[in-house]
Amino acid sequence: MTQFLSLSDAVRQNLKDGDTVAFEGFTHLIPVAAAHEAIRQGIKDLTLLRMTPDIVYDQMIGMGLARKVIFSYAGNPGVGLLRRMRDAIENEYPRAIETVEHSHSAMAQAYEAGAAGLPVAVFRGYKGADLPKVNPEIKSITCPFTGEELAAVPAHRPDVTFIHAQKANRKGDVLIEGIIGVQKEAALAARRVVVTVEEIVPDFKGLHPNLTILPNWTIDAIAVVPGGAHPSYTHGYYERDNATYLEWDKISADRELFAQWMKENVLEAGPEVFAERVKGLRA
Amino acid sequence: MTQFLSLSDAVRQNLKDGDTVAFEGFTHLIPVAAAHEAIRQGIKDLTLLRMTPDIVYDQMIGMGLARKVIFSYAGNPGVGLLRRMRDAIENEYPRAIETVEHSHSAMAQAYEAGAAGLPVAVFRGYKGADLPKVNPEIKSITCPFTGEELAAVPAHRPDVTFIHAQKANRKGDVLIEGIIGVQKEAALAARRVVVTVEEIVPDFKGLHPNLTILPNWTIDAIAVVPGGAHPSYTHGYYERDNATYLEWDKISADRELFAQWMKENVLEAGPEVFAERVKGLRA
Amino acid sequence: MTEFTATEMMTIAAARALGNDDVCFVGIGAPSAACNVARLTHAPDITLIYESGTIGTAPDVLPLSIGDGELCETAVTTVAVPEMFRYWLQGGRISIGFLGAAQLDRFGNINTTVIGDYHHPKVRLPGGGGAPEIATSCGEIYITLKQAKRSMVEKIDFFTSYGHGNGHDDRQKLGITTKGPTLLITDLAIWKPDPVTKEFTVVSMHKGVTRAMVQETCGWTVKFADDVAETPEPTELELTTLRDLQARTAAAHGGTKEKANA
Amino acid sequence: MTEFTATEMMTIAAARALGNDDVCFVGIGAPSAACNVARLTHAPDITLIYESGTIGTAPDVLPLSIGDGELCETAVTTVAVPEMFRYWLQGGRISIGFLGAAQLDRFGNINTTVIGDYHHPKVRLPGGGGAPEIATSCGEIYITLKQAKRSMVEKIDFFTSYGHGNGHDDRQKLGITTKGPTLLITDLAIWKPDPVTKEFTVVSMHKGVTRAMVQETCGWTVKFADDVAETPEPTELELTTLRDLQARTAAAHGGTKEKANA
Repeated sequence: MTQFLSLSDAVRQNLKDGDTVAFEGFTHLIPVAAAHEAIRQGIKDLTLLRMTPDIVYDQMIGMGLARKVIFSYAGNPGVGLLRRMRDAIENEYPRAIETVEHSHSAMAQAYEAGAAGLPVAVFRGYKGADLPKVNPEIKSITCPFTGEELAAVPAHRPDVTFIHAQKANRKGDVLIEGIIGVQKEAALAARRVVVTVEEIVPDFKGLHPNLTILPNWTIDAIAVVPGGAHPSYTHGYYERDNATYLEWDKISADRELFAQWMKENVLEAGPEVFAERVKGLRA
Repeated sequence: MTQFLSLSDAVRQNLKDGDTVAFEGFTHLIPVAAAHEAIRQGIKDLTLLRMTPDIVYDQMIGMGLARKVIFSYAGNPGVGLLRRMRDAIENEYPRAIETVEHSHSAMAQAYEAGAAGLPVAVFRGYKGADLPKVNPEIKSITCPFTGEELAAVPAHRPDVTFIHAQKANRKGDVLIEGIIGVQKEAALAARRVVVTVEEIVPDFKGLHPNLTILPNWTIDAIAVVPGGAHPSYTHGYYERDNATYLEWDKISADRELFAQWMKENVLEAGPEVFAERVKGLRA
Repeated sequence: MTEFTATEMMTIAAARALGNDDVCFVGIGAPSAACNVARLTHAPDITLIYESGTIGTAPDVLPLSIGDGELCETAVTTVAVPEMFRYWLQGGRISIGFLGAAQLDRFGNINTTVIGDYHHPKVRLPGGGGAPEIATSCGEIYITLKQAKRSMVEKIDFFTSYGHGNGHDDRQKLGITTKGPTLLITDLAIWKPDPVTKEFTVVSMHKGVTRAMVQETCGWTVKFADDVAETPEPTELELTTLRDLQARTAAAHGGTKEKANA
Repeated sequence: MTEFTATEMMTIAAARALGNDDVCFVGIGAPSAACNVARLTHAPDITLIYESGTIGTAPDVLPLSIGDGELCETAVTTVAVPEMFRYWLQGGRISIGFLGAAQLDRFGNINTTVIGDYHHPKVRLPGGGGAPEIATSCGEIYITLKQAKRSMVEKIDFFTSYGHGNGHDDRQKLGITTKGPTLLITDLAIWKPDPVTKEFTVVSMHKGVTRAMVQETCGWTVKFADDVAETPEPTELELTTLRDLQARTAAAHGGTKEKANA
């Protein structure tokens, strides 16, 4: 059953050194404030799970929180490479990280399998591709009816998943809308779930019955963080801050500049800064 | 690309003798008018696919259209047995039918696998149950990561799926809402898709972006049949006619009474009678 | 104390077994009356899930089918049926699954498929529906049944859903990690599995019921616990809640009888 | 005739290859400019799908990422990402998939993963994203690329996505039933696979381009078709449509450059 907590308490109670953790959001609704809180709390040796690591994992990797990254596209969407992640892979700076690389299809279906309580995702994939040669977690299964060889990857079962959503009601049910990504699956696949939301509303009366809602009993903690997805966006609340994504390309290119930026904007800041950051981006 | 047709043409152009066909709807939105049209056209040797055969398959089986039924619950929901189907199984009346029996979970996941383009559904099921002993289509797969033995059934790939939905827009996109059942999966798993709808609206402007919509290019034919789900219901249009479900228990118990009822209400009727039948049930 | 029927006692005893934090899978033939009485009395926040995809539903009247419109209208959310079976049932999110039975044995194995041989049945029953996986995916299983020799049998004709097999740790040996049947509530008694043998054992009898009555309506030799309690009678609140619910249901369904609890 | 750039020619040539009935998967790095020019000119009913789950989208400006809000706001429907990959891509519902490349070989095999050894890369690139399955699940694949010796290479360092392998029927031998790369559009030319060997062959060169220019910017010995056509120049409508789209995009993204077409 869910608890309403401060972001600091929500992270402290649910994320431990050595955990496998997913901060999910597919361009939309990226839980940036939660990732920053994890950085402030200095959680160590994390296995980071995410389709598109994006700049939040670039920041976490650059700050040395990660020992392993499981991913399918290590880019700054629409901009280019993730430079802190590259520096870790190519130069072991600030530490070496292990990488486990999949395709988007494999990652999405591995979350789906995790949500479905299965140990394995079975799909048609990787034909002719080299990833199975370098990732021993990509195996195959033979269809007992057609003989077709299908790809098999382990289901994702993170210790904890963090997501950002539009709203919770007072009971703690959570609504996600717009580009919903893999968040529902990432949440249902996890042992613990923490959700940051833009706001709490009294109830969801009048909402369409088929919307994506996580009932309160599937969630461990909810923290209200207006603007908590910035520079990603929250459909219906504020737009994507594309300029910040472009700016990241410069900040992340330089170790010193990165360190300075993280100090000013993350280590010495708190979740309350996010509301300010989205003020000019409101829909 | 979808065509707007009369129900008679939609059925004639898409359903052939010997086809494997799904008329899906989970209590809600059962495509009854389409099934009646198939009966009127005397399509033969069908393999009927459906989780809960319900009274429409009882009628089709009783009229001798089916050679095989693939199902998971052969009941008149909330009432009892399907008496025409029982008569066919127990007494080969009006003809012998083959049955392939699954669990709901297997059927639902087999539709899901069909929609996903896979040859097989892999799931955790049938443990300790006797169905695998009598249904050779239930096999198993061993998880290459955990060694767990999982159930495997062939994906459903019907030749044609019929569903009933609330509305289409002028472009032929179709909206399904409320209890959405397995209709999206049954449609996407099929080679051809026919949809009956309550009405055509100019467009879907103002609808929520995450509603269940089948784009026009996934549908072969749309026929407007107001009331076309009766005695099932259409959320937002009319309620379930529970009295008719209870009445069916008596009609179907007697071969003569059944034949007479089918003659009067199906063979000598047309899709236009459905609007009349739901008049007193409008929400 | 108001008079009450054996069926009312059975429904209310089942309702009492449910808690506020339970997530119940209310399948076809299951006692949605019991679940809703629990919700309307001591367990207002209980989560009721019907396999039609409705999660956290709170109907004002009992549904005639598991896909009635009111289940959707009052639900927290309604999902597709494949998602229901994949993410919610198979995902291990259901604490209590309810099952009924055409035939039940002493180890909680259930038949709702056929009487007689599968391929040449004497009686073809509706089949399992969700039961095979409800029985193994839910945290535990509650069974409700009116006692009769033809339904409580020494040996069932077909294993539609698995309980405890031949007892002891048969269930674990098959790799099933859930508890299986932990409670059997009949119109006469409350039964729980013996901790070792897993045979259903009478732990409580309803008011006015004798051991002989329990045995006469059961096809196997009944085992009684050392201390058999008397099931507390329905309270006024419980009875009123159940009867009001059934009256509203009868009115809503055009005077037809609610059968979900049959 | 208005002047135009080689990139504009490439984008417009790609747009022309798309039809009204096509269902296009517009992945990261793919020419969403081409898809949207097609939609705004000769193919108004083309279906554009971005892997963020937006189906049938019609953005007024080009998205900076594949998950921009406008894609959802203008879509026929938006589905979850697992559904996108399961029902829509793997389900075989996409007619055309677009791919870009860091390295491309003559058989349409693509590398966007690493330069150098996988485990000790010289350059770690973003990786495949959706490409491995886009390459095999879409009906056919169009590739767009600016020609350069470092990107059009004899041998790619890593098979991120499979084209025609070593040519001939290598693709079918792997059990892949889709057509694979059927079109390569560069800033200099249009290439199609030889019907037998599957080697990309120049079938048309853009205005002012010579065979020498094509060869100098390509890392393998270029094969030219017997009859190499001249690509028709962009029409006024095509150019205006593309430039207006890019101007709207620049204005919307705060003066930043649209990179999806980079």
